[in-house]
Amino acid sequence: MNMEIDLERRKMLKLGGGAGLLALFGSLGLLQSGAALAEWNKTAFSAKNMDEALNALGVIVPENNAASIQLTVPEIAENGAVVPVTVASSLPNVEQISILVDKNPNVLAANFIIPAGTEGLVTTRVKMGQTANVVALVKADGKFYRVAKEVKVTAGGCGG
Amino acid sequence: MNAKQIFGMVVAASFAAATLPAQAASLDAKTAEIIKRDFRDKGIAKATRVNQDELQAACSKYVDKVPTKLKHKLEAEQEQAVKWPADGKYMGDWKAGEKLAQSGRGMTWSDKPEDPAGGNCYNCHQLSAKEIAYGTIGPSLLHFGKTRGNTEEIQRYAYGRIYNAKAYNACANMPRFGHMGILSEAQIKDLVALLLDPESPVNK
Amino acid sequence: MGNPMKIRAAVKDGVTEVKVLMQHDMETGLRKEADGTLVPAWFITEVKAQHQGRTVMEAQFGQSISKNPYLLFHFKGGAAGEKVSVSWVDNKGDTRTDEVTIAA
Amino acid sequence: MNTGNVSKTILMLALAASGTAQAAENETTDSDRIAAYREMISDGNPAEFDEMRGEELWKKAAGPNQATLEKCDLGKGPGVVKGAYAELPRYFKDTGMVQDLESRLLTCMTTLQGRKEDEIAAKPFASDKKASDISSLTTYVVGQSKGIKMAVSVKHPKEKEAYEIGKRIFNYRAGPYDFACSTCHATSNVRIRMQDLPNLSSNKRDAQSAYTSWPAYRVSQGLTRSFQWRLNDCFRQQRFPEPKFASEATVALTMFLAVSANGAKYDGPGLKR
Repeated sequence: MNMEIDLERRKMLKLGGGAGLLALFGSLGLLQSGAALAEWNKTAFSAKNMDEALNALGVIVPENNAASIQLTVPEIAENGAVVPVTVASSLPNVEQISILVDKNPNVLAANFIIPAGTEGLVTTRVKMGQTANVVALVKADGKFYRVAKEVKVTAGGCGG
Repeated sequence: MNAKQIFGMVVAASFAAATLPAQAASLDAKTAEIIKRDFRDKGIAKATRVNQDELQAACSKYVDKVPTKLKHKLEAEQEQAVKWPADGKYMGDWKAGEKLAQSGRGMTWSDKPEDPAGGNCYNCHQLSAKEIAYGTIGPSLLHFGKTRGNTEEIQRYAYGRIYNAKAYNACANMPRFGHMGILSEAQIKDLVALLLDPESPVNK
Repeated sequence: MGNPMKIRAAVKDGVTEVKVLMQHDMETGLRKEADGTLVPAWFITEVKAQHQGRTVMEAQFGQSISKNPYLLFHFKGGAAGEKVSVSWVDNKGDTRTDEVTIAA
Repeated sequence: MNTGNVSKTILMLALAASGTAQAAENETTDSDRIAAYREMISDGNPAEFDEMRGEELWKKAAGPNQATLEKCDLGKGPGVVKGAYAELPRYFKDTGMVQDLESRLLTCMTTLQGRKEDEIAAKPFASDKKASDISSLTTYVVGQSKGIKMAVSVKHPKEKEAYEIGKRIFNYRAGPYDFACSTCHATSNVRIRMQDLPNLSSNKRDAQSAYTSWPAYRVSQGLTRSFQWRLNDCFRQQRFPEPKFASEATVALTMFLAVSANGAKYDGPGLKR
């Protein structure tokens, strides 16, 4: 890493939070014209309950839509530290996919901004403090859709 | 081929065959020696814990299939050592019992001396229908009281079984919770209540 | 600078599958050390993947993403031999960029 | 982390999914559900990072002698790492002992690098969420046996003896709970809480799949754990005192378990809950 970027980093550290990657990618020359990077949504990621999180994401009333969103989660997770989540949507023009866990201290786990040409499919892994609902929120053609599934987080074996 | 090599081959061949009684005895002795040397104190788990009592030694030697005569002798000895509650009461509080049953803690080197041991019950048994994370090393105890009733005889049996499972089956997998000082009299009573109280989730 | 990622990319029937495994502790800010002190929040906030200079995925992470984050996605196009690059930045400003060649 | 078969991944995820038609048709047991969970996390194993760390350590000059471990003889000749783990533990002529991987690494680190055995053995496992050097080295070495059939020898009298002693340790009941390894690991199709317990003494398939999936990344701990650690933590839960690191007792027990896994392809480092 060269001096220039280090400087950028220091600036970024002062700024803190959301503008970080924007500045970094700018400095790395990774940012293309017209490919504006969305800012890290601090309000949404700090939300302590589902309503707050949905509000911060700009969701008015999400439509429940189990048919066009496939949310794949384990029925039982042996360990809450790693719960695999796959969201796949057959809706046209998927713009954004969010993963939320209703009983986590911070409800919003991840937000994916899907550019044109990228499929409406993501897999990631989330932490879960206890048995809770995992919610997949999909934004397609400007409208929000959601689906939820419960994941049971079980007590470990003999403790190890 | 020299004599040493031939000797080596003979030794190897004899080892490859099933171990003979004399060899087995010497391997037993060597195993005991290695175990005594290679385990050390850590936290509350002192090295002396590897020293076996007569029952543990017999169950190890015969891999839990102790000859009948010895088995009965061991069981009788264990039964004699059971300390029954002085007040003649066997039932405590099932709610406290359920908490104990859930806890798998206690007596490991990472447990602190002041940490109370749990009952470890769900590790091996199904109890309340609500708890899906139960083990199957032991039999299901769901509806234990519902199917057996709540007579004093059943209460005494449940108490004894928890206090010292080996009094009933010398090489049972279940620990001797009372005999080894893992649980107190009051705690065992709470577990008896969990099994037998009609209000307990075990009997719902 | 952060630790290296493991990235795999492979194209099949005109769709490129990308799998990324990042090395990061993803501290929630809620975990306590054995002595009771709170471990401060330290987690990846943003991830961006590019193919030939075009953004193909942008992810924003919160504290609920698991340690050593995993991400899988598919984009149309991409050919064997072309590059996919992935960058992340965390809430302390630490960053990492790695690149991989698309396999057939 | 295999890449490629997109449709297979989706199908697998669909099968594992809760509430899918496929799953509902047959009765799904909790063990099936746990198996589905494990399948879903099996891709993208962070143990790969520990393998990378271990490889760097293997090739890095260290210790008072400033030597690398590239001349370490793991049984297949100095410097041969490929396939070495699939034949360990084994008898080593130079030390006159049967050694498992970690015991042998200790030998190499002391003889080649001049490091002190006591210092390495004092903290052999990860602590404060950081991997130990010997543990990462182990992860690297085992990774070089992936896909290779387990072929642990009991031809040498000392190897046979270690196996016999290991079997006896497996059945050795002691401590306040009267537990032996066999208390939990000598019956098929049982579980502790929700975790299936492999039958390591009389079920070849169980013994093979258990042994060949360690060392493993433990997601609950966020660390890659070695086989010595696996045994150490079993003894902890057996309410035993602590086995000394890479001691004869642990090597003998490893010998018993490794021989029971013979014939299976080594498949680690694994990924566990």
